[in-house]
Amino acid sequence: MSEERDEIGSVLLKEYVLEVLQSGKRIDGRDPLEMREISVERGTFTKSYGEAWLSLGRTKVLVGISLDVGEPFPDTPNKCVFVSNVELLPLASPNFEPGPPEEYSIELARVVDRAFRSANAIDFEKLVIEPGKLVYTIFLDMYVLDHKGNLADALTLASLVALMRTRVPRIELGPEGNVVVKEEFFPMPVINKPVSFTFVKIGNYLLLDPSLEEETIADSIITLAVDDQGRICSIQLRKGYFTDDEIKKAYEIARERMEEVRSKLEEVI
Amino acid sequence: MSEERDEIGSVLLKEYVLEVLQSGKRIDGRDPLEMREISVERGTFTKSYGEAWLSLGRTKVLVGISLDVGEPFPDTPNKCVFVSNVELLPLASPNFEPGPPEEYSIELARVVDRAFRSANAIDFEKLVIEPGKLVYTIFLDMYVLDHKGNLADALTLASLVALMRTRVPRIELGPEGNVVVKEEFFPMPVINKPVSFTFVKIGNYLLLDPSLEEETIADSIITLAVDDQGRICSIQLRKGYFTDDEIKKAYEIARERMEEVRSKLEEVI
Amino acid sequence: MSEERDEIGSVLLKEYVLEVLQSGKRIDGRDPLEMREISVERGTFTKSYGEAWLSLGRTKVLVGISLDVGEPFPDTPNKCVFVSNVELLPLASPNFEPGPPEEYSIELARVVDRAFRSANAIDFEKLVIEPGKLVYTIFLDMYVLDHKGNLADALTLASLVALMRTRVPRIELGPEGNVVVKEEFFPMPVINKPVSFTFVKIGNYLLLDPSLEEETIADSIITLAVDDQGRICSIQLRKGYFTDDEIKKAYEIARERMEEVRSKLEEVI
Amino acid sequence: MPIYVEKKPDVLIGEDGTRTDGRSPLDLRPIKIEVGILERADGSALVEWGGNRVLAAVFGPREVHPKHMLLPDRALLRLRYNMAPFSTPERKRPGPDRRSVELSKVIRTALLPAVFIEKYPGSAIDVFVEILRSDAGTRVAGVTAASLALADAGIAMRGLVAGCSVGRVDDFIVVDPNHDEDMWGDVDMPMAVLFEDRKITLLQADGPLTVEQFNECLRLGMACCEMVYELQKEALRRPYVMVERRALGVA
Amino acid sequence: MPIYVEKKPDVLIGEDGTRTDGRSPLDLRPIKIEVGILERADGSALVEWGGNRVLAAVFGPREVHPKHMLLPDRALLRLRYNMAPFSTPERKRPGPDRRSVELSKVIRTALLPAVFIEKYPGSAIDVFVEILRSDAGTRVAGVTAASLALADAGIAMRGLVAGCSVGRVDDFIVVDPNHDEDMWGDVDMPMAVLFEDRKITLLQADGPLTVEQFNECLRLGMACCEMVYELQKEALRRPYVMVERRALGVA
Amino acid sequence: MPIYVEKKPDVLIGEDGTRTDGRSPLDLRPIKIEVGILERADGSALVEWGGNRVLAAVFGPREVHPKHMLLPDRALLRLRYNMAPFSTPERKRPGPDRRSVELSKVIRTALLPAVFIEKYPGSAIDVFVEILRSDAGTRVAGVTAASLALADAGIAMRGLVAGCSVGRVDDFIVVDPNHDEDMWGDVDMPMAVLFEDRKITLLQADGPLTVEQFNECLRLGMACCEMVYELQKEALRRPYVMVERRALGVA
Repeated sequence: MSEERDEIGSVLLKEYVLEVLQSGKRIDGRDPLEMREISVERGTFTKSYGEAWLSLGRTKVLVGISLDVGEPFPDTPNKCVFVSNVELLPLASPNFEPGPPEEYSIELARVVDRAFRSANAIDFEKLVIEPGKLVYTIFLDMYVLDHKGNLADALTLASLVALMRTRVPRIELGPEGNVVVKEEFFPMPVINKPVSFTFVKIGNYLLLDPSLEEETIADSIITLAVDDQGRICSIQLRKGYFTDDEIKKAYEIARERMEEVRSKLEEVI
Repeated sequence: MSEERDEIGSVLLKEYVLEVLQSGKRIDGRDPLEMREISVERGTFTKSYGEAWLSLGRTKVLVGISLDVGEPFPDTPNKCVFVSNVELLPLASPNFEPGPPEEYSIELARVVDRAFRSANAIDFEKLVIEPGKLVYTIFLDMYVLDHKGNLADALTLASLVALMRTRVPRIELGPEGNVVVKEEFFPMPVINKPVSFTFVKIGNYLLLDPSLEEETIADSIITLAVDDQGRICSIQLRKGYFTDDEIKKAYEIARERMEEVRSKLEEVI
Repeated sequence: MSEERDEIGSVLLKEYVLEVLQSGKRIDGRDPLEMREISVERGTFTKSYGEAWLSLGRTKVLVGISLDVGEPFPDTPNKCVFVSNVELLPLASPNFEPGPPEEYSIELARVVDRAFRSANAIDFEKLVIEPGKLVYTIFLDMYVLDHKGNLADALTLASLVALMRTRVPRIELGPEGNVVVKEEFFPMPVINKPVSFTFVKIGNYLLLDPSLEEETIADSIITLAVDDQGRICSIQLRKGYFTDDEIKKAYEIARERMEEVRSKLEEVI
Repeated sequence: MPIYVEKKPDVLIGEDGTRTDGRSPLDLRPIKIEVGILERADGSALVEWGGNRVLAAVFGPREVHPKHMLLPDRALLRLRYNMAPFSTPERKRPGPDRRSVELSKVIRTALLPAVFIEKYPGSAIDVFVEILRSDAGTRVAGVTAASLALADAGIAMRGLVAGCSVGRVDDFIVVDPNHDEDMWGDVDMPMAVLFEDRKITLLQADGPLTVEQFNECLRLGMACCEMVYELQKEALRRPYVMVERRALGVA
Repeated sequence: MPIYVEKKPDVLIGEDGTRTDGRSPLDLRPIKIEVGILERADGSALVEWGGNRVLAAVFGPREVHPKHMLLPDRALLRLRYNMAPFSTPERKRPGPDRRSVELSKVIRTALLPAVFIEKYPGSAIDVFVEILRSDAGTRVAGVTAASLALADAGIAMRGLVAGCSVGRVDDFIVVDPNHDEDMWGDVDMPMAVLFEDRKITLLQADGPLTVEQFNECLRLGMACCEMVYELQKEALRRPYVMVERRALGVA
Repeated sequence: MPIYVEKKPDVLIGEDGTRTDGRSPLDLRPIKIEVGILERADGSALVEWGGNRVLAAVFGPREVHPKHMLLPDRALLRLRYNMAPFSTPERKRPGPDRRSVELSKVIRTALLPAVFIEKYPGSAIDVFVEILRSDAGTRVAGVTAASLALADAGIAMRGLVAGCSVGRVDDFIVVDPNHDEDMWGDVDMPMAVLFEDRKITLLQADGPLTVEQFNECLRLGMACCEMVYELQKEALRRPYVMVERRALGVA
């Protein structure tokens, strides 16, 4: 199944959610625009170059960074290669099955990827060893461990933390074209910090950071990412429809909340 | 489904086709050895190196040529590489499904490919940049858009037109083994022009250029290609059986009709 | 189906096998620790570099060796590359289906592979052309032709024969880094000869070299390989469980029988 | 080894707003639409838009295979976006890549609010979008074509869905970005709108936009989609429609 | 990196018609046939023909999986042609390639007119053709072996299907081309014939033949297939048959 | 191109038995176990063991898909062992390779004698073992975690299955080999034991062992598994357990 939308007897659930919303609260007690708690494990790690185990409410994700070197793409000889991948682990939900990535995980990967690229979050030119010949490859592998809703935001947040924690081994091109790996490390050049905000529309209510139940019965879903300067850097309308006014309102909310989220992440790095 | 043979309630159809054939005509009014109209779009194109959108009756196909360079095969250092591929687009028939190429499309691709190779239609040695090191790769991608019967002949014809329209960018091997793409073009060296003829046998009738209905109920199917000199250059018995006399007769007919078809194509290029 | 275990109405069969075992014999008349006849075709072959068509009772397997050259793995610059593969041909059993290798064939391939690696059966360092740059690749392709039980032992035996029959073309690295294939051959450097023994447990009986019927109803299966010096060089507990005493007993039996099997193979090479 | 390497033009947009293909910021490229050109499909449309050539076709409502995908209370709308190997100068390997999987989802999502899927319970509606030539904007050309193919197939719809991109090149907001602008410009923001309701059903963006720029993009995108919608309606009435490059009436 | 590169011999055929393996144009290579060598399969045959070694086996009539492939009025005849990785000097990657998909189809087509599929409605007949050593002519050896395996399995047949290739090397028409002739010769024309009816059920060709050459190929091919057919009949009567190189009786 | 190349340490084990990580031959690495950490799964356990971090989770008993795999008289126990791309210094490509297919089978085999599958006829029990960091011994950590996840899911079991490896480095038998010893040592012999019955359900070995060495390995392996089993029991009683490196009590 590509999405979680049909997993719960959804008609009754929707009625219940709407009824509770009339009182101004959500079924888990949150206000419509309240996000769930974000927490990040402070663990040490020896295998990956950077890692973050993050909880958004009860959603759990783990992001790990791997590094490699190789040729740049011919049309961007001055940029490193950046590859994003999402695995919806079958242990994260009874609806996820083992196998090659499907539509849902590909969309998530591309939404996160676009947020970082569009915000120019990483200084790709700093990760060039020899222009046109040898550059770093950054693999951003995103693992969903426990799916309790709003994977897009959880994965974007965890990716940002993992990237900011990454130490890159210094590499030089040797005299015979060989690759020399130094024993020094430098921090991943993260120069902009996009934050992602997902909204759902249920009836006439606009809710931020949907829980699994809310996602399941949502009429419409949209994910926005905003950069350091409060500019919108990526949008993905993921289900249903929005009017232009609804989208402008979502953007406004994202701008209001971004500092709060960003400073929460700075704490844990 | 690999072929169209079972798509129509075929017993009744076959009876009807045979009944009409007794009057000397086919159900679409053609004589047994009459081909359908061939027409080729005269469009300009900017993305592919050569292209042909061809109709054979109401069958529509689109062939596009792509070019690339690479190493030749070790046992043919003096020849370019030539790759043929058929896509039975799912929009061309309710029986075609998306997915990797199956038996039917692979057979079609290999039948077309063999006609061009066996006729030495392209001067492969003219497409060598540095023997044993760098040669052109020609990709012949054949798209079936609307399947109304006799794809083999439609694809062979369209491929010939697309190849004859192809302009090849001149490429040299630079001093450091690098590839230098010049701003000049030369025409694809087409030195023989194979034409393909498909026959079906229904009862005792031998029919040229089968329609979809005829193909569906045919007892036997054979495709022959003949070259510029009237030599047979490829054969594929594709269904059922033929006696040796039937095959000789089919070859004779193909030789009689080839000039007519070839001159029709010359017009449109 | 990954294994043959469910193929025969197994409850009745098991009762029958146990009943016969009470008399000290197996259903095919063998003693519990008696192996079936081993025979190897003495054929000549022109295409493969080494080959063995072996029967173990009525189980038939065919092993062929192919050779190639390439780069060594970076962490073993002084060793050739050795690749093992098992194909459970669909003609060998109604339960084998065409397709990519599945769990059962992968386990078999890895069990055979481990026996040869762990015994250091081949002098991998003799198959290095230029350390870190160019080494031989040995492909051990194991074909199951007729599955009548105990594929693991049949494949290990046939692989040993095929390797001992292999003639390796001498190859040098030319002055410009090119590969020069000489017209000389040298024998594959087989320096240790592991032999594999598979035991099954049915009720309280420990049986050597199980037939298909015995394998089907076995409670437990284990495969041990012993090297020239009688050392255990690989173990794979493949089904059920064993006590430590049962495993020690199996090892003892394997040590007792290894010379007999090894000398039988020496005859046929 | 590919022989075609993309190169960035020296000037993407002139100081007076002149674009690499000579258009001004609010000019759309020429668009030609032909409906019903295929026989075997239940509905079809060919859209040529700048250097894009997009063929869409619909089969359905028809039986669902495999059965376990059947939805008892509505139609299963499936959509495949696929690029021809010869649609780009460097040959594209056949078969779905991650981009085409995402675009298939995005285009399906854009069409879904327009289709009365509840009128066809238990059936499949299959939409195929084939990119025969690609020149920036294939997804919005695809939505536009697919929506017409659905109408041509007689599928009950709330309205047509029309698509268009807007973008930012330096400080200019431009409509219907061309290949160079898509490749080297700052932002591409594809949109699709369900008319008459003016519901936005496709919206993506890939680069930084201030609040003011974003609002301007939204406004121009809506206007462009409306122009495309007018063409769609015309195309359903005649054998085919064709318009030369035209300026947006809202600038 | 492969270590085996094919090399063209200096002379493919002498002025007197002597071939690279010493045969004259109308000599077949030695053929050995063994029927019923496998136990688990319902029918089997091993054909050794020149340097080819081909094992064919049949399962069926048996249940059809997956169910949706079942044909209610006849048997589903399936066939897989597969080359062993060690069947060629350069290792062949396991798994079907385009050539083997085509040959599976061509061999199945060659057998189909021989089998009374209407006697086994709703069932599957699965034929597996394994090329254990390959030396030009594997498809016709495969047809020959598969046809015997079907007979060994007791499948009702109109007759046996026997295969053989003919070819052209320079101006010589040769029967049963060897590896060099197949690789470097001008034309290979594999055939198979359903006996007693003399119906051609497999016919392919891959190079230019004039009318006269083509007619001669057809005539010689038919004669070769008949010789192979005689061997097949003998093989079904005895444990196995073996013939040394023999000249065609029709020259 | 990978940037991480394994290098063999100069000394794998000192003359006094000191290992590369400072342990003596009979010391286990630190182990930390947490049970029930996931919400969506029916049962779960996280095992951190030396530099390994292994997450196991169980779904079931639940419906079997696809239906044809259903076993009418017992549960279908399925297990997937999977390594995260970031679990190793050189990125591991996602998806099953041959090693992980084998380990999935070996771990499933190790658990099977422990589970009362006959109590859940016609259902599926799915076990997922995810290697989040890998540092030698992932399969035995995986068995250990999976067995706890089964218990946490409330699946009826005959006992817990505890795993541990033993190995040989030069002439030393060492317990719980670390990465260097696994990579460059002489023998790795992973084991798992079903307690209380002391039945060996996983046993592999990959290098030469004399009779005496083998017997010693078996004895030490059994003792290690018992220590791990004690930790497992403790972990089921509390939120989580953690032990520092500890020496085997049997030396």
